Amino acid sequence: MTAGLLFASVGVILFALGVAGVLLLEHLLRRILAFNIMGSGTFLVLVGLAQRNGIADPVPQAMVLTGIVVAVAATALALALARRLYVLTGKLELSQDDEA
Amino acid sequence: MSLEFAFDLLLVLTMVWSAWRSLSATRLDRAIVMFIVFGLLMALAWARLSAPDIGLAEAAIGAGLTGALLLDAYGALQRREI
Amino acid sequence: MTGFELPVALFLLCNLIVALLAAARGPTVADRMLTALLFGSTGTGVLVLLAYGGAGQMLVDVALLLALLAAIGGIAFARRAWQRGRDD
Amino acid sequence: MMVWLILLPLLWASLAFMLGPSRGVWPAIAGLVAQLWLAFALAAEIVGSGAAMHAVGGWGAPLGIDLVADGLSAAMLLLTQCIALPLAVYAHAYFKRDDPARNYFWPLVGFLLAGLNALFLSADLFNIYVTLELLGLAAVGLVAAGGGAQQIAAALRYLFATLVGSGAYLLGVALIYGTYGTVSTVTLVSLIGADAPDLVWIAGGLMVLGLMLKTALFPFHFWLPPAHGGAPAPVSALLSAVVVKASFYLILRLWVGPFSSLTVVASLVVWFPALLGTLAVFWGSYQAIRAERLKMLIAYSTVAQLGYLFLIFPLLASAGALQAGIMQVFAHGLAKAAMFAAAGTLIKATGQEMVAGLAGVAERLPVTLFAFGLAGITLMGLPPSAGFLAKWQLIELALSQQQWVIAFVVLVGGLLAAVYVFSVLRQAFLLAPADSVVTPVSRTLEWTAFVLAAASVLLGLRGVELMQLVGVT
Amino acid sequence: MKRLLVVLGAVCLIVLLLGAMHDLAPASVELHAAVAANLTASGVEHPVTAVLLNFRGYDTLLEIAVLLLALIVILAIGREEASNAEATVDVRLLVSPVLQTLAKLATPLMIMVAFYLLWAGSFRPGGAFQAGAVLAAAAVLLHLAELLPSWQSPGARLRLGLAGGFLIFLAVGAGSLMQGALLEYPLEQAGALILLIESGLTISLGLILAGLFLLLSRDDGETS
Amino acid sequence: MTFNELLPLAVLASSLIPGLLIFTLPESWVGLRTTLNLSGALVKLALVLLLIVGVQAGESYGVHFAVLPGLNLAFKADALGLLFITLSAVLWLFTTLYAIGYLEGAPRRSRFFGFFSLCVTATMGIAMAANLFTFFVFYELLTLATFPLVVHRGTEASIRGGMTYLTYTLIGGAVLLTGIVWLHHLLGHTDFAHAGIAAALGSAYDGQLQIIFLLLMIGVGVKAAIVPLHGWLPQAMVAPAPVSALLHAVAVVKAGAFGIVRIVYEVYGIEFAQSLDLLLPLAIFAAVTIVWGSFRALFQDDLKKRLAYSTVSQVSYIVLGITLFGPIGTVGGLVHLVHQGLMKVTLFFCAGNYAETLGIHKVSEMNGAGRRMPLTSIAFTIGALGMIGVPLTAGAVSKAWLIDGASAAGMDWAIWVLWTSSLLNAVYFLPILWRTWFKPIPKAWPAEHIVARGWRETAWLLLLPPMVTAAMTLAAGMFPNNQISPLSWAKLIAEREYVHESIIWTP
Repeated sequence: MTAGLLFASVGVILFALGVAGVLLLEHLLRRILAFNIMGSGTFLVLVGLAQRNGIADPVPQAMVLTGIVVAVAATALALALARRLYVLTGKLELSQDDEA
Repeated sequence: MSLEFAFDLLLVLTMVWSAWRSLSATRLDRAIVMFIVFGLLMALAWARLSAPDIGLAEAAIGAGLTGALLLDAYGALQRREI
Repeated sequence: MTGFELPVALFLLCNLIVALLAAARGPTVADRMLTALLFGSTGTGVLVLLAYGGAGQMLVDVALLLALLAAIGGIAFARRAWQRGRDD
Repeated sequence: MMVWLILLPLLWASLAFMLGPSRGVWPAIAGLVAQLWLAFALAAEIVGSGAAMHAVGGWGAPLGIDLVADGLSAAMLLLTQCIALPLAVYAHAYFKRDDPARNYFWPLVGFLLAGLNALFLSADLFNIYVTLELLGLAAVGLVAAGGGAQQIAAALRYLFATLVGSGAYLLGVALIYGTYGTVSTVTLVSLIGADAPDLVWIAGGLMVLGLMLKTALFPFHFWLPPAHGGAPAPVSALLSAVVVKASFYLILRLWVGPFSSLTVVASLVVWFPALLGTLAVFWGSYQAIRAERLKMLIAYSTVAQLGYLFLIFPLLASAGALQAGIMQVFAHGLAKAAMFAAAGTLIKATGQEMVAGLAGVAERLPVTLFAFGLAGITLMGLPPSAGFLAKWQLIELALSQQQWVIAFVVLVGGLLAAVYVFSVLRQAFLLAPADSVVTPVSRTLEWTAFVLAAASVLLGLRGVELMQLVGVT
Repeated sequence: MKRLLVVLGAVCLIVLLLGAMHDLAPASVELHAAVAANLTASGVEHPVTAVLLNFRGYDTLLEIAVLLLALIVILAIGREEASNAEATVDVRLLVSPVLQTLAKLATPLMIMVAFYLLWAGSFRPGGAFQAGAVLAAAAVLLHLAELLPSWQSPGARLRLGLAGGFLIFLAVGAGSLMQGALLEYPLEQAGALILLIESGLTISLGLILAGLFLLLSRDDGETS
Repeated sequence: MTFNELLPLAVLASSLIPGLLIFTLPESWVGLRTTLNLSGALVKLALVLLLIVGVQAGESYGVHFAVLPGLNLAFKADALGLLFITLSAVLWLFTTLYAIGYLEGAPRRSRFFGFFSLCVTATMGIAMAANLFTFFVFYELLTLATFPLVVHRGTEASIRGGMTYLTYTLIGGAVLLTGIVWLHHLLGHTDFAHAGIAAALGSAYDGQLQIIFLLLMIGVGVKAAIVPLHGWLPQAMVAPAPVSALLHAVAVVKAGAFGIVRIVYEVYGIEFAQSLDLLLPLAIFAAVTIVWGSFRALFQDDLKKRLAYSTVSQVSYIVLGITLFGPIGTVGGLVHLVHQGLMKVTLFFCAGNYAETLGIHKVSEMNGAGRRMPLTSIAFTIGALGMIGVPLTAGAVSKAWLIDGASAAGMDWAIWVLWTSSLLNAVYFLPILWRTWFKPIPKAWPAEHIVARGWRETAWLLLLPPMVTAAMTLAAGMFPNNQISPLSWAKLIAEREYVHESIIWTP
């Protein structure tokens, strides 16, 4: 097993972990953490799988850089919204009742 | 099993563990600290994947910005609860 | 390249993990943050070792940056998240 | 020409940002007029000389990124600009001078439109991911810009849904890149064969599921009603009319493009979206009928109407299915934009958010109610309207392929739509209670909604050119 | 029920993916070779930068738009003025002089590192984004040391700075579109144009990333 | 675009354009609105006259537009269509006049007349549709345009009536659409043609065609108020009187009946329909409706409800006439399409007059109304006698042809149905007439709005229309063989329909 494939596999696990976290966790900050872990997992798969034969590939690396920027933007946005919600309602969870 | 593989294996196990802890920790501050640790490990992983550019970005963002953002949010939370 | 870099890096990583485990159990939040800070410096060390272990000089840049920025997390922690009198 | 459709909104969005809070309406409207013209010109060019391509940076796929404008994308571009311009005029009249949602409204809209246009044109899976994020974050921002606790909560729900959706999509892209070493859809069409490795199947599944989440297909619709029902009316209109269609468009694109050889092999797969679509039609209609708040009713109607779009997947074997789908996209887009705009005017004028509070508006706000009614005709699929043509095409396709169930769903869905549309009209035609107050509203609000609604009806009288455009590959 | 379903789905996904990833045939397209072959025509020597700003520069253009957009959204939602900001200063920890000194010392160093990274980007790892992130980190540090106030709402000059890098990028894109294709640089000017874009982006990215932090932390004003 | 293409469009536009303009008029611009209304109606009448002359001279008028590839919005003005067009155009003029008088000073008139004109436009579209697709478009447009008229008063009761109306018609529309799309799928087109188009498919499709026929009949049967699909009609009585007149005599139920005519004659073809055994079941349904409607009418004290059930019954005369396989029955059915319109519109005008002038809504309140309102009551009497089928009225002519048609087709049971219905008609109409003319005037009317001035018992705009239509009822009954009588047109159409049979013209 090459390093690329190993990290790609871990990426898969991290992705699954992150998605489960986003879906199951109530607390908004934790959800944001989960989303970041999900993103990291995806990035690992992107680079790891492409480099499974051990040759560095700049294209997925550049894509991951783009992805990281997007993830930072999304994280900041989510934090801003969460903090705003907290200011307004004193809660950091989305209530279940309006979900149905 | 080569040393490199052992290193990688240890690294990924730690990554998964820290990710898991940052999601499952009962206290939020622990979760955030664990997440920062996870970010540092990611930087190591990128180094192992010969992607120093991403390593740089991860180090700058993970250590410098996201961590600070999260901690700041956590702090705002704490202050309000007092 | 002397061939020792990788074993040493591995050793440092083990070190890190032990510290991490300790951190997870540590009694106070400050303990954990301290470990996180330790991570920054150890990580820098690992990166430098990896760089000289064959992964290329570019990693030194990463190590430098990590060294420079790891402190920010600690400061942010101390300034924002750490509330006196609320340590567990 | 097509690239300007992406650059222009980016340009006026940043210009509006630099002009400062609550400024920038004129660059926006000027830009939108130019975009509308560009979209028409592009459509005309494509009908004349076939699909157009633009290699960004001059590299060409797979190294660079290609932009491709074929009939499908040109049609979507046209729809987007056609809806955006009237809604921009509407929004300008809608927000009061001190409305908090007005701060930075124009830059957000600009980025949203840039995201949409870029998405429709892109032929690169990773580039599409970036456009999806641009689109998603702008949409979330517009929902949140209202600033109330409910809106923020809705925006957060929406944000997580859209992030998970694009996350799943990106993982799919990562797997595809890992397998084939390219993300160009054009290159992938020839690479992905019926014997594709399992990984590609999983990748396809992840991408489609992620996009379904973003399209709010049942059972992934949970985020849509609070977001679309809670946002300011022009935002709801824009989101319901085009934004959710963007991810549908992508599913369609992937389905008939790179993954076409997979869907042919697994003939049962086509029933999955159709099944969810059916459930969406019923569940969305049911919730819309039960809804007490006007905008919630319309938002649930979107859930139901999106269901129709997914009914075309089992029918894609014949060329008409794509055209029926696009006709429904147009019908719903124009009608829903009109309906949300009309609802916004009604709520503004009566100060009532509930359907029950609308008594007497037929008398006081005839133009708006007319717009609502015309939009309702399209949603119900009654003639003459684009919705009717879409329904006709769908039923005929379903019959020609002996898919009775689909024809049945379409028909019953239309009747259910009638129930909720007329539950509003019924209230509107009641005599106004003596104590009801209707504050005068700007004529711009009334007539922009009317123009959109009339367009959705008039398209039902002449769909030939649109169908011709969609047919260009 | 939901928990069980999600966990089950996640486990299935892991199992399926790990199984499917195991023995994959080599990719049919090898882009790294294409990148290497076209590197000389890209205007830079570092392949990742070449991909980011030339081969797939369009991605980067949109990516900056996303970042700028996130900032605008934060501006759009957090309008509430921190009316009692002054009153809350004493609630905070006093800033130790050590920290302030450290910050004052570290900032120039960080700015230097940022420029190194920007300059290095064309031939080794680094580039606008990393440089911008370091600049932002410096701003965060200064803010934490109470040397830099948090933002309430940016003035016209600051807005120009925030959007400037993006606008330069956009202008180059529009200019190249008039010549031929979007972001197609003439061979001899490719390097210079990329450097121009990167310099603009570094400043703007630094401001935006710093802004994300400085804007978010303004909500603290509402404590009490 | 040639004149022959333009003329059908002009007929549509002559009510569409005034209608759309009226929507935009402020409530107080009575003069302009009235001018628009009347000039629209007169222009339409003139255009229809042009058409009649042209069609008699053998010209063909038609135009089509592609809506989708392979799907046309097509219009033609043929003899059958013209029968309906003429009826609608003439009655529109009088109904408009009546409505102007009826709604004088009432609120929301711009909306009312706007939809009124749209309604007539839809009716014209139905009459001139050259294929089922076009027919359907206008058929549904009619539903939509009548809804605001039915709920015009804005009371809870009127809204309820409107919702019932919608429930029936929209579900009917969905069923109709299914049938049309199915047919379109099988044939590739749905163009109307003499002797039908369905026979071309071959015998393999007989089963499918039978199902489609059922679907189509359910679809149009709702508007034609065939039992058991008639439930909406009595409910829709909440509408103002001109609307009821429009619904019953001109637009809605006639659109249903006309649809049945088109489908049987020009989609399936009468002979092919007979060969598929489709006519007998339809005839049975029509017969049941005739008897059931008359029977229910007996027990209604509300005058408009009684008239409504009477409509249920009378419209099925048309259907029955069509299903009587043979030219004579056809003539009877078609001519009744016109005659019933004339008579029923008269009755509704009069009912409106009673209600508006004296506040009379119930049969039991009509004692002595004839002496207070003689002219109205004369018109009402002519209409009622026509319904019963008394000689020298239009009703007598249609009944005679229907009965002859039934015996010619060998369907003697149908004759019994017709006689039974006539008897029932007499039982529910004659007591009204008796009350009107022979009972003494009560001390006070329920609510007297309009005071009598000399011979003008009520406003002249309310009085004129029923008198004219009553006169036309008599004229059609007394001079059935005149060249421009409805009967002559019906004969012309029937002649073209039964291509394979020699027709013996014996009335």
